[in-house]
Amino acid sequence: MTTLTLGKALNRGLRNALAADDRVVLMGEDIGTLGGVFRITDGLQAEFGRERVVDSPLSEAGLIGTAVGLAYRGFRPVVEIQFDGFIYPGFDQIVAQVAKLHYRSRGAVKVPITIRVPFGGGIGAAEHHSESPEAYFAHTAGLRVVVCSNPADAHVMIQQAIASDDPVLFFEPKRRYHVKGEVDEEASLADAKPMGIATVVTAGDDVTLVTYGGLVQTAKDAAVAAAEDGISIEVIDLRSLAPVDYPTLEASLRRTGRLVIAHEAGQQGGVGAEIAASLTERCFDFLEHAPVRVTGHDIPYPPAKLEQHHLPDLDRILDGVDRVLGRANSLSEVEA
Amino acid sequence: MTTLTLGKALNRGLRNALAADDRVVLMGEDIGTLGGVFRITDGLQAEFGRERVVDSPLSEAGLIGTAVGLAYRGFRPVVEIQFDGFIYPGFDQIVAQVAKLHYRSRGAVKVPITIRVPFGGGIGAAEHHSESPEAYFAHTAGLRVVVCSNPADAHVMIQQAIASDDPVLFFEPKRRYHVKGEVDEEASLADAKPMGIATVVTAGDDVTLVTYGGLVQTAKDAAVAAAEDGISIEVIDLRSLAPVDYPTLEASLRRTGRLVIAHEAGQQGGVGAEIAASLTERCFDFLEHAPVRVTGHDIPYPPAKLEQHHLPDLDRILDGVDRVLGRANSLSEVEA
Amino acid sequence: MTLSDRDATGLLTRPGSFVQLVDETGARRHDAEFDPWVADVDAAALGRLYRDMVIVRRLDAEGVALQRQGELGLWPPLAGQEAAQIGSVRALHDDDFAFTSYRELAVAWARGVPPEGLVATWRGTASSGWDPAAHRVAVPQIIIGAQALHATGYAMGLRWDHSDAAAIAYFGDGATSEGDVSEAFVFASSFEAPVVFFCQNNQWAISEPVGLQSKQELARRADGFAMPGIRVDGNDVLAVLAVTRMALERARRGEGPSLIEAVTYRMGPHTTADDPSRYRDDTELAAWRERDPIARVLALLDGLGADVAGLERETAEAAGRAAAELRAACLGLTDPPALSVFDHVYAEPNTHVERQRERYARYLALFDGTPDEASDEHGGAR
Amino acid sequence: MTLSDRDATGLLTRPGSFVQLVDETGARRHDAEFDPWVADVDAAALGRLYRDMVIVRRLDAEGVALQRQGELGLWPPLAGQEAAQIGSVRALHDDDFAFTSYRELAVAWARGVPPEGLVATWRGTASSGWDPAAHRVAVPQIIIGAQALHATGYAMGLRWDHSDAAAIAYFGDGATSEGDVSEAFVFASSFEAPVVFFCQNNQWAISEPVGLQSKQELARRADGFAMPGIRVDGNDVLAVLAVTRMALERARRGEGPSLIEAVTYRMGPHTTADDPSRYRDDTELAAWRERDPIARVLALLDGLGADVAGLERETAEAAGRAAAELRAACLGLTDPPALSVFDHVYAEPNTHVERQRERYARYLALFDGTPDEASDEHGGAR
Ligand SMILES: Cc1ncc(C[n+]2csc(CCOP(=O)(O)OP(=O)(O)O)c2C)c(N)n1
Ligand SMILES: Cc1ncc(C[n+]2csc(CCOP(=O)(O)OP(=O)(O)O)c2C)c(N)n1
Ligand SMILES: [Mg+2]
Ligand SMILES: [Mg+2]
Repeated sequence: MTTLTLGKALNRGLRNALAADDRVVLMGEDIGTLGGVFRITDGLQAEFGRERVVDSPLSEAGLIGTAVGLAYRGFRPVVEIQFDGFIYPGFDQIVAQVAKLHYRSRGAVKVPITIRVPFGGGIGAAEHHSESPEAYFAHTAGLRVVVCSNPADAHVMIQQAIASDDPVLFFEPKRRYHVKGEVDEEASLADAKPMGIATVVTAGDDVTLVTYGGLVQTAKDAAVAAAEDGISIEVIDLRSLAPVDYPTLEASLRRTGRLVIAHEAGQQGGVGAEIAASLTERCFDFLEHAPVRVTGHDIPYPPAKLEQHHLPDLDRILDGVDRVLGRANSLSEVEA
Repeated sequence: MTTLTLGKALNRGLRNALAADDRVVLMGEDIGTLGGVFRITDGLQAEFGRERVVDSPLSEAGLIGTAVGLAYRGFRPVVEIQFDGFIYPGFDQIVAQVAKLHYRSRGAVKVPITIRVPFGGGIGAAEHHSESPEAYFAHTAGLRVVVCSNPADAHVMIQQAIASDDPVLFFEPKRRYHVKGEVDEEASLADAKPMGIATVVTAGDDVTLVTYGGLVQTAKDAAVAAAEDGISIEVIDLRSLAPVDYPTLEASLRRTGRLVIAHEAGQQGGVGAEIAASLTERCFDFLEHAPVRVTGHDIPYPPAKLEQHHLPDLDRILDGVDRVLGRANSLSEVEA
Repeated sequence: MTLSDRDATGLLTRPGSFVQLVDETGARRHDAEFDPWVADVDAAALGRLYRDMVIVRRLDAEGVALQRQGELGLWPPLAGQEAAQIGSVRALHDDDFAFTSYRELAVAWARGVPPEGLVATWRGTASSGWDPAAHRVAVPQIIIGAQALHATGYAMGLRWDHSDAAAIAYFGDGATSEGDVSEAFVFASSFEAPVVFFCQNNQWAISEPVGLQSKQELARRADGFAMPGIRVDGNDVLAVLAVTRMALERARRGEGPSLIEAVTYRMGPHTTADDPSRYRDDTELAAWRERDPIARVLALLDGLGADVAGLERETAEAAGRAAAELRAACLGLTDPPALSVFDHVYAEPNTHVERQRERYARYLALFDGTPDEASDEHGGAR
Repeated sequence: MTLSDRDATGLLTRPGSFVQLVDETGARRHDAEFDPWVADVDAAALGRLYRDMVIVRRLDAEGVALQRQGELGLWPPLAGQEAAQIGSVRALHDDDFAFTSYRELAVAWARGVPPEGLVATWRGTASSGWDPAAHRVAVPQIIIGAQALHATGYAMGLRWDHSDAAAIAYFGDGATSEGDVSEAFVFASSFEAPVVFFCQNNQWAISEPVGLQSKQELARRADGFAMPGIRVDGNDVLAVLAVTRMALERARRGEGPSLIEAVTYRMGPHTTADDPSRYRDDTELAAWRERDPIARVLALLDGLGADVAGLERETAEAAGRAAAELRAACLGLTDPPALSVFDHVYAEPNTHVERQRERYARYLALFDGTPDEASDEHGGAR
């Protein structure tokens, strides 16, 4: 076991992937000499050379479109999008090409492209630097969407994503890059938990609290705080948003009967909507209360000084827990 | 009252908008001399000239980005996207610019841009010509998303969309372009029902069936078929997907206790997920069954000869109705 | 009637300075720079180019007919662009890779795609007609310009693999306005990728004349991206062969990308769904008929003393056979099994798609007790 | 240490053929074509350009300091680019409209944006610092290249309005790789839009040298889009003024767009979050220090016999005052009220946002009985 930051765990995972398969190439803006604006690719160009770790011209459609061509040629491109808000110029190439090519070619062309996206807020950044665009991709058939939340997962999941023959949108909670955790660098990938499986990070009986990425730690903290109030929360880290690991969620919800879903993205059509709807379908008879969503508002990401009024935090999550439990909460009068 | 096709009703609505306000300009590929590939803008360039009905170079980001600049200058651009599947190259300009500019400028810059999108399948088209991308936009704060389903609505709603100071994604069910209906061309816009309000198109008591666009007629047909079986379906045409008119939906669902939502787009993260989740939140105690979604599969749009196995049709909607009523249905064994 | 007067610049529709080796009358024009590139093309080789063009024109006509008869959903005719497509595709080596739009019937055909592959997508029985690796032709692209980036990426890979193959990207005049094409120029130039950008300037993007996309010759776009740009008479198969060979060789030598603008004309409608009489004059079409790419090769061969009558006869027969095969292959394409809609969404097992497949199978079983046909992982056209 | 040797082409980093009216030593170089465009610029006017540059350099330094002191979240320094920005913005007429990126502090300042407007977004108190209509400067753009299309659209509108104003789009060398910029060239050219594309080639896009984006002078991109392209010494304020005036006049005359490449250098980091020592040599910086845009104007004025010492003194004072005002304005910017997050999402009433606002107000009320502060429709920096 080594203690690594999430960012460093990704760096080591990428390094392993580059070393394990010479068809893996990293591409992105400023990922070479600079090592990426978050230094996730630090040192990799020096080690693997300019044709394995490629500084690309400033164009996201170009990055993703050329990755498609490289996939035709049998490469496994790993594309870094510098910040969440800069993925949209590449949206067409992702949705119309990356997601569809395996289907369109009737399985003849594999598209093992990994698109890494540092995402989410909480870092006081300027506009377009704190977006949570994951729902767009979870709604896009043909893509897999995964999100890491801690160093150990980051290290394994990035390697799994690159090894996958499917295109993967790989979201990294940028505000957690510097948080440390234990990573077993020796562990074999073959034995690792598949990236499509969710993790119960805190066991509990009263409420199932589902989240991913940067909010996983907040949810764990909420569980600790609630425990002091005698409320037992089961926190589940989704890890995969497409497909969602419903068996794990169902097993929990059937016990608790109460579901809270938290994410930074807006509520309208967010990932929480799908999970609420699907789990309502699957567990209707077990539900004691309608699933509650605790999300960012449906607003453009606000200026930095207001972001704490946009992002779900521990208190807002606990308010959601109170709602699902029918305890006094912010909407008590409204929903009574 | 005049009898017009949906396409012609749009044409007349656009004509009124051009005549009423000389800041309205139409822009798109092939919309001038040709009148658009669906002839929705037929004759308008001849009548209003090349600077009001503008054939643009072949670039969707260009179309939408220049529309943003025109909005800065006080114009009200109406952009035609030739087919649903071609909107993605313009996605960045829509999501990062059109949707956010009013917010970013703290209300200083209005963005009264209407983006017309012929959408959906059922016309046996080649790939990229039958997409239902509406959920992407409904998840994007700052946009309004509306969908017309019949000539009378098309005629009024396109004018309302253009008159709105907010950016509007205006979806047109292309397979219904040729269907005729009565249109009151003389009616004043001021008295018209706002585009944000849903319409109960068939009253009923047993099941609330919610849909929009091309499937509204199918839903009405399903209601007729179900009536023969003694089942009374209330069909609601959503019309607006963002914001959704929840009061109308709630009023219905509180009576029926059973909700079916149908759309062509895939299920995962589709508009139906949001509506199921929101109505479960709002009407939990009234629900007799989990909301049922009848949607396209989560697959890239299939080749034309298979589209009938992708699109919800009357039988699949009735199967959903059977599910929500707990009658024998395709999943009886599974969900028993 | 003067349609599109403002936008159709004379510069672009009236062919002027471009590489031409065989003129409209079939006369051979000598060119010190480009003649060497086709020094090997004797009368027999010319006859083969002629044959290629006649066959693809016949196949194209058959495609139109099949569409008119309701056997195909749509067809995008290539008529008029035979020399541009045949001249360029015949310049490729076997291991070069072509990325095309929807109109490059001749490219797919010349790369050996069987008849059913040429019609499957237009019949709507499959999303693609062939295995790209088998024919070194990508899945045709409908999203305008997107394939230029794919070709560039492929070529970057060729370079990193130290391969001496090249890639070629086909796109139209309209496509030059899409950001993807400019970005492809940037990447190709930056990475010195062995890719040839082959732009068929057929004067129209549906109803929009090329002058709306550019007030400048398209080949001149290249210089600003540090590439050579060449304008060629796209109706002169020999000239197209020469410039494409030259550009491909440049790519193979590691000198990077180039842009070819083949000046040609779309004789027919944009697709069978289009009505060009709404936006262009018959006179324009008539002028371009004088520049037919096939007639001039025959005239040249005649001048060379070849057995033109024999060639015409033999070629017409071959074309007739090819057309008959296309028709038979088309009519033989049956609807794929219902559950094949779920095939290949992912390369790896996917719980979500599997659940939907299973549920839809149950739904189908409501009607006849079993899913209509078994799912076929290789479903679709066979 | 040889960083980025492969990509940073000498062509682009070693300034060569470009318009220059004042050389590095402050000597006036006569130019028959461009001198007339600055014939009115006498010593007094030169003094004002000098003053502008000194003030914006000082404001920029204050921005960096405020960031280092934790008062601003981020700051993108303009140091080194004063001549490019001042020379171009001073060429504008009052009713011309500028669309900038994030680095054009000098443009906003010269258009009269008050100090709090210059820092509000970097302090994080507001999404924008000013009303675009009031200053004819759009909301600064972070999405690289997007504003080029906005400027083009605005200019199309100017043309349709028969206005004689023009638009100017500022973007960097890196931005030329984004599709939006090429598409802006296409639209501007096609619609003969009165827009000037002003590219500050400051040699770097964060850590990427311009040679990675282009193997060609960026000004040459223009020709392929049927525009004139001009390369100018971006550290020569007089030359920048001249070429920008010329391009704007061309636009006003209805002759369409043009592209200016101002060859300059980003002396500081990309932003205060950047560490340029990771990717570039000090020697490069040192070489560019020799080409400082401010020093040479002073030398020129000296040669003209102006009271340089007096000017320096007066200017330093003015700059000091401006910096103090900036600091005071910055510190005066308080956090906007919580519920203002919901302001201006839509221009018209919106049931969904109103519901969320109301619910969030109730939530806040849990803590102190009332929402922390009343919502302010004009919330944010004041
Ligand atoms: C991104 C995108 N936008 C619009 C279309 C609709 N469309 C199909 S073909 C075409 C014209 C293409 O013109 P050109 O590039 O000249 O090729 P040609 O058809 O002449 O071969 C258009 C606008 C599309 N397929 N993709
Ligand atoms: C679409 C997009 N992609 C990436 C970024 C991240 N980014 C911010 S500035 C920058 C470099 C821009 O370089 P250049 O255009 O030369 O302008 P400069 O910063 O030198 O003024 C990058 C890559 C962005 N803001 N937008
Ligand atoms: Mg064309
Ligand atoms: Mg730069």
